[in-house]
Amino acid sequence: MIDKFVPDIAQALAGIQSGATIMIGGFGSVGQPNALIDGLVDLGITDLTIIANNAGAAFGGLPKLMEAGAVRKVVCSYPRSADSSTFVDLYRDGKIELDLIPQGTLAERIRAAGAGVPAFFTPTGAGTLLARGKESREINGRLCVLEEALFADIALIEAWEADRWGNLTFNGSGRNFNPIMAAAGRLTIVQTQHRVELGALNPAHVMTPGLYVNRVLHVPYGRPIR
Amino acid sequence: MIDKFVPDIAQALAGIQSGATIMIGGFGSVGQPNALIDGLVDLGITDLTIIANNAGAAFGGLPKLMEAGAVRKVVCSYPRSADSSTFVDLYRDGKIELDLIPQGTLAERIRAAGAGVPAFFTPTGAGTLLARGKESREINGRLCVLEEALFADIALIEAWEADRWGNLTFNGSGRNFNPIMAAAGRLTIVQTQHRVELGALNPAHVMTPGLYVNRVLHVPYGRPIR
Amino acid sequence: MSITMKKPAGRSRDAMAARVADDIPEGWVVNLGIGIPTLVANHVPTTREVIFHSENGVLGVGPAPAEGTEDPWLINAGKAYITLRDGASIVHQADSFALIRGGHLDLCVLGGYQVAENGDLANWATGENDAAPAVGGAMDLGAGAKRVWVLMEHVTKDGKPRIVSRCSYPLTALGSVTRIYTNLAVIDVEPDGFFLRETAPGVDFETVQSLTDAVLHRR
Amino acid sequence: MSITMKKPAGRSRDAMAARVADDIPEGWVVNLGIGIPTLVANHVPTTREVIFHSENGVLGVGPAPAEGTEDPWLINAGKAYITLRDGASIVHQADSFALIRGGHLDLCVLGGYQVAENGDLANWATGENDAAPAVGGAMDLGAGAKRVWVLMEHVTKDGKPRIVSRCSYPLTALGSVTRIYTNLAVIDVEPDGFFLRETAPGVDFETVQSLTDAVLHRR
Repeated sequence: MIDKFVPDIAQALAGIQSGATIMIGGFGSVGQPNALIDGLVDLGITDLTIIANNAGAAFGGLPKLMEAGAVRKVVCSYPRSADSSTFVDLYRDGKIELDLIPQGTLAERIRAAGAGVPAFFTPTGAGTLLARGKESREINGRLCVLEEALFADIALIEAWEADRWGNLTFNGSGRNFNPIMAAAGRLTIVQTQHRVELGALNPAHVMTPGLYVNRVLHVPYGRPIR
Repeated sequence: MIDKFVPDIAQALAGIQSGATIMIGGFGSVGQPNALIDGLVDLGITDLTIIANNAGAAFGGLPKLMEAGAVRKVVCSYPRSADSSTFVDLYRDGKIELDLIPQGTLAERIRAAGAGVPAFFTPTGAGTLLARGKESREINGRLCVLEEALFADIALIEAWEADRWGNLTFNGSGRNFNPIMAAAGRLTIVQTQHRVELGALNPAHVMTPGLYVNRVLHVPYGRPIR
Repeated sequence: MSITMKKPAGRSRDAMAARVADDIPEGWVVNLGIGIPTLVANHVPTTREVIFHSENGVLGVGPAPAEGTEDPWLINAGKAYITLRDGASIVHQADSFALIRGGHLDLCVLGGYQVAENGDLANWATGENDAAPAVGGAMDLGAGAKRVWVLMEHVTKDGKPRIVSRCSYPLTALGSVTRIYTNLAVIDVEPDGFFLRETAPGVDFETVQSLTDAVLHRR
Repeated sequence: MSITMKKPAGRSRDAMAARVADDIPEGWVVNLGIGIPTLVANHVPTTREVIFHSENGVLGVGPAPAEGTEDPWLINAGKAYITLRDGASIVHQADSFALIRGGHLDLCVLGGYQVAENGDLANWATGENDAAPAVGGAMDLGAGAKRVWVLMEHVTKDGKPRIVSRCSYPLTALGSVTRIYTNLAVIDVEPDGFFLRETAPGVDFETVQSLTDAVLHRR
């Protein structure tokens, strides 16, 4: 019997090592796997590369992870936050690296990793500072830049419902980066608000098929933390 | 008030001209917009390029369209059919062109057109006859071929439910090529089994957002034709 | 050109947003950038069906929820609570940006630091290294939407023109802006340069031209 | 090598499919090509949870429906009616192939015309121009799945070896086959060439080697 549920946070995060590249789902406070991030802080590992849209935000455990010196580099589109200066302070002091990527290119590069597209052209960012050092060419009269698939060793995901095959749904705007990161992670770990029986999810409404998921932890988390 | 419903097949297909490139949704007999295809046959236009997975199949109006000499070229992955020789006969007689594309590359090229990706690399087909004349390069040690976005002037789609904004759902395996073709067509025309009130579809379960749809015709079609 | 004269007020921020809203017809799919552009939604009557898109995957954003009725799982790209209209739909981030990048947005309204005669937009970085840079979805919107309108104050806080012959700040997107709404004027950006559509009430052409660092054509 | 001897029967098609099924562990996500591979599903007991994928976007394909209970909107890539297991999901064609091309299939079992020592597969065209060519998803599966197993008769109808040093037919995918199941044998394809895993009951090594157009190594 396939059963991807794990009983505790230790087994959910088992094997994650220093130096790992870790994707973290969520947009703003919604859809962010806070229990998994807190667990990551407790692991005491270092030298991490974090791929997340809102690496600079105040909510959740990410600032704690950065303050602990665990993060070597952040890959994101928007590292600033109105109510947190953790990232900005570390960045100004040269204590953390930043790979800044236009948000749509970030999403498409993550999607490409999951979809077996090693590289693609896009007009987004072409001719700007963020295309420096990247191959460019004109396609159909438009300047485009070549962008590579963005993989992660680990993807940390928050779901609304999960079954034992790892089929997932997301709630409201909590979908955001979660489905594409689930497919781009070599090891995909999910915290889910609700655990449902196999067969309870309508096949047409599954948002992430279970084959993208390795481990599921049931965390009735409640409301997103702001 | 946005209302994309049209009252009849004439208004659904208005403006389609000879020489058009037309995508037709469906995989096998399921999800194929048969009423729209029949309407296309009646238009009497010619010189069409048809992009469809199963251009060779016996069911629906496609063989009729080809027999009428309306189709100049077929773009597909599988033009053969156990129970129809229309395409094969025309092809052998040099009366129809074929652009054969691996099915996943076909799907990804259609998706790319809708998603603003002008071209992407893929290992699929690299080093084979179907990559002849295409740019190739090694990426991460793997031979890849550059594939371009595949657009259409018109996309003909079959949906299960539609509201007046053009939001769509699909039934069972009728989803297939329909959502990606809806996004790749410059003019997207839908026939839907069911017409529902705006607000009746759960926002989380909409499979094609209405912005990809231009016209919707209510055709309570019944079962797929085989 | 003189930039030392007293800055005329022209339209307020809300009036600027309302002016943009007037030009958005029913049926358009529209993304509003953070800052002043966000205000535009307040000025489109709900009887006019405009489909507002938020980068985090929401189509059909409705008015802000009344206090106490917020759904904590429904936010927009500015992290504010939202409601959904009838007809709304939710997609994931790659599908959300596919919609932007694939040219399916009828319009995005962005804030700006500078807009150039050739339609270049600079709105994400000032080129000063005093803070971590952030770009969000600006480059995708700038390159992908069918129409890019910029909504901004006509000049900077210290009176420097934002409408220029060539951008001096780092670019967001090349040649994509087609219209500019400021507190002083509405200006089209065309292949032949800037064309004044209208001035704000009480503002004359000469004032707008004097605060613009490029030639303003009149029809 | 002699190819004139009488072709030994070895395993039947059903027995070949059953032999493959024995090697598929619980939990794998598996795509079965058309032809003999389709039969493999019949030999995996439903108590062993194997997730069968069909290119048209179905994950978790169940047994064929009883006559009269078919859902006309549920078919597989071979256009046969199917059922869905508990845990099934349905995606669109690009997502379905993203799953294949992104390396998320544990296994695909394909039919073959030829498999070469270097893992090259030819299974879509014979190079003869007597009919319109068709490729379907074979190139995507061949290039994308974590494991590509080929299930085919050991020799052609007229007795020619299908397991060869180099493919003479047009290629489907380069260097991707790792195992071959035939009516006569199970053979691993490794960097150093073909390695015999086992022969079918009543078939000896010499027979298999004599019907194979490349060296068969033994462990």
